[in-house]
Amino acid sequence: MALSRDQIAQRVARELQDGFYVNLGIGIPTLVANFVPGGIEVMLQSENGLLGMGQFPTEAEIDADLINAGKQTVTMAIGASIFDSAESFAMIRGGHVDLTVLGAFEVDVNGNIASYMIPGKLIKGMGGAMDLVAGADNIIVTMTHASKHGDSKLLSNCSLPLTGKGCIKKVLTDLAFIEIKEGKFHLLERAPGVSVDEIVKLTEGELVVPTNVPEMQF
Amino acid sequence: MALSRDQIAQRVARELQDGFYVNLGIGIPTLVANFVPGGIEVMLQSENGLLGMGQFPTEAEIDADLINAGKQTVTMAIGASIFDSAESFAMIRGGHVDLTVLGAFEVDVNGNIASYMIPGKLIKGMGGAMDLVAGADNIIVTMTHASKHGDSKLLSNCSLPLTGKGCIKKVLTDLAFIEIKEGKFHLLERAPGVSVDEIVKLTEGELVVPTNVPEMQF
Amino acid sequence: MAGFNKVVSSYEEAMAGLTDNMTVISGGFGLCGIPENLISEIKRKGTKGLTLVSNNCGVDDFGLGVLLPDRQIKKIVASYVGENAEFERQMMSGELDVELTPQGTLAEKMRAGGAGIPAFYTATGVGTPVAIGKDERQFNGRDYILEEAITGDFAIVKAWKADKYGNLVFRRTARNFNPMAATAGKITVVEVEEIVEPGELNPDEIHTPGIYVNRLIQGTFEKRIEQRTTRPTNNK
Amino acid sequence: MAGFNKVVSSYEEAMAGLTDNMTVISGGFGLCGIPENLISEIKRKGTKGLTLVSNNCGVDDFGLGVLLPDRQIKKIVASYVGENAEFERQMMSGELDVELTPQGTLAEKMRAGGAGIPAFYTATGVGTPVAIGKDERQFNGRDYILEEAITGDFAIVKAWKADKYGNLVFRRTARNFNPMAATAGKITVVEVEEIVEPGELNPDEIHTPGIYVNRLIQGTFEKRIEQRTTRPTNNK
Repeated sequence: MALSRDQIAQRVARELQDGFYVNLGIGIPTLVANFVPGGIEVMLQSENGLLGMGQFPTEAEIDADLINAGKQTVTMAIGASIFDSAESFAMIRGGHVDLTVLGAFEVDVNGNIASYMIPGKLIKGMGGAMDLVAGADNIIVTMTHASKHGDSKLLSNCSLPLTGKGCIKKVLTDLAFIEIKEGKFHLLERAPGVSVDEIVKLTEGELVVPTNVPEMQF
Repeated sequence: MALSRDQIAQRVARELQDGFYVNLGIGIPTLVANFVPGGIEVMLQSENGLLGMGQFPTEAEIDADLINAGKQTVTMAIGASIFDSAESFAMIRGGHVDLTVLGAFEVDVNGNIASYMIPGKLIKGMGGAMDLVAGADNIIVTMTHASKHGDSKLLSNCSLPLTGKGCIKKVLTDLAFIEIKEGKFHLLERAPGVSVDEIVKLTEGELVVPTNVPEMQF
Repeated sequence: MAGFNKVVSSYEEAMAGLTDNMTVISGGFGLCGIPENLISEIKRKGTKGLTLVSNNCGVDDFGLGVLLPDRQIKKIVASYVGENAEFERQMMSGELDVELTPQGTLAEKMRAGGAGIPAFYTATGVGTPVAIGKDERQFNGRDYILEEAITGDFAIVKAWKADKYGNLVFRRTARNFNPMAATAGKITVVEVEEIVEPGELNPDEIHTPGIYVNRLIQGTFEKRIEQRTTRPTNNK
Repeated sequence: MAGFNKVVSSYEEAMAGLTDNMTVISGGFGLCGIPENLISEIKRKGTKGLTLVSNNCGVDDFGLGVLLPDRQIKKIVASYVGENAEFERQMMSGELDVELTPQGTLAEKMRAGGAGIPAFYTATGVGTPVAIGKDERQFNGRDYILEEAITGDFAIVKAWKADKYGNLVFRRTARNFNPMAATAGKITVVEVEEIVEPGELNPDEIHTPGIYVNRLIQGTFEKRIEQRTTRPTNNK
């Protein structure tokens, strides 16, 4: 069965390591914070100028001056620091963030990502996404494997305007965990109960399937 | 008679305006702070990261963490701020300092300045001088008009390696106050008791002399 | 003798000299840390044809969005404009020129503008629509594009505290784009919650030195919250 | 589980992994805000062939100058090297390679290195020996040269206070190049006068976020003064 949003977040969270500074995008990536494995500590970076993002505030704690990149009210974790937007993106662009998790509309076999614009339909702007994908060495894209109509989002060539070129190496969909290298998708893991055939069928770009494709465990 | 170091500083100080942020170089320029005219306030920028430099400390006030660009112990004036070197030169390079006063070995009719290096003899480095001359719109160079051997320092072409190209518009020497424009020196004022002839004789670059050259008053 | 006292007594005085077709750089992220009253003053003045540089463009009835109904904005340079119906309408109809700029590039362009850096290279946007028409160049085997600095005729800034000399302190994530905006205006106008005497702020804790500030005014702020997310009180 | 605790217990551990021919970026201006004990540790280790990036090179017997007698420095990138006889001797004899770099350009090169900006344009140095071999280009009718970023295998930094997570606070003009150096090292090592618990520093007052810091050690400092200038006590 396809992974739930929580399961996607949970699987991504296993890629966290102790002492990681992590930037989580809006949507499913945000949920990753709920599944940090026991015994490790991570610190969340919010690109509007906060390192050490805490949980949501109680009603009493709400502070209009303290929001995250999704414009939600938040709190600061112990040891947090505040900085301006230039410093925040110096941090991101300079490769100091250990892991970035963000959503996408499409990725392709060359590591290209499209996530910010559907011409004629959705023009909200790229926000910090272009900086994040260009600056991070370690990125996990989370998205559904295909659209509701069954159109694959893992393509030979992205059809939408790109957010970044050649910068994505790992994709976690509701069906599979996939690595991108040497111009191909490589199937690493499959969702519980999802067959390799199903994944192959919904992957438009070239997919390398090893003999043994382990099933994710939850 | 040629101006004393204090008189040079005093004459420069008349160019100060109320509310000016000023960077004073090492040597004579530093003395300008002693002659700020009554009724106006200026704030001194020290390029190692201090805006609002105060006077020297008393023995009791000495703080090894508080020095100026000349590495002298200083104090902070009321309303001072501290910042890092990148911010300090952002301020300088970005043209936010209202007046810069610095010394030189030579200037020429094209506004070039040489002040940091005598090949084979003196190689101490440019420090912040190149940034200061490139960043400031309003610069006054202070120096002696000629060397001890009578060699002019106001030249057709600087002979030493340049600190900056085409950036100097005003020079105050011990003999004269000179403006540089349209590829020529223009004599604005002369030191008390110094004749125009004497200035002309010690100015190698083309010097425009108006009919009336007022004498500086002290 | 005014010395370094930057305090003005009215919003009219604060925005004096703003005329049609000028470029205005604004601090703020979403509705957090925006110069609310300076924006209102621009609306009141009715200045038209403005080019606005700001990470966002407010919402329909708050923030920079209030300048949309009277078509005061000709062009906006922003990274994210997604919360504003009138904005979308004007953009789609071509009434409003929008230059989408990645958030980090936008912050760096403002900083560069204030710092006398006319242009810098960044990997952000390589191979995307953002790269179109821009110089591309390799450093150490990687592609980068050249991005130019931004400066404004005015910069409008919201800080938390200031001393009369214009030394600024920001609070929490209301800092965001404000310090860079402050450096990049020919005339930088700052509104704050509290003005103190020079000497009351610790020089080590000043975020923006007063040299960047031309005018300073104390205001009262609505500080509207865009997404009020909370947890139950008893949850640890 | 170490989490974000960056504290190490010895200078040996602090500088572990530094090997011959590496590039080291150092904070400090003159002898103010220099990482005294980290420099001593480099001397003790006897690492050779180093490229040092620092505004100055100390004096004969203090600061980076102590690395000169044993010829540990192959090359130095600095803006001002005027207070050091052995330095001058090695430079004149060609034993030491010196790349003189304008102070503001040096600060910006370090910042760029940490910020993922491979190069930037500046007017500083146009028409001077600094411009030789560099790309030149006009923006708005003015000439600029292209300067490239600097990064180091190690960065050595002196701060005033830190929490265990490596969040740093600097004091007075001992801040200088330290914050930029901290961002530009593959491994950034910081020595401080006091280490406090996480949460004790106000997040708004942190100058360098801990993300840039790899190792942290508490030391004792001589803080030598280069020019002890004073005024009489009774002078106002």
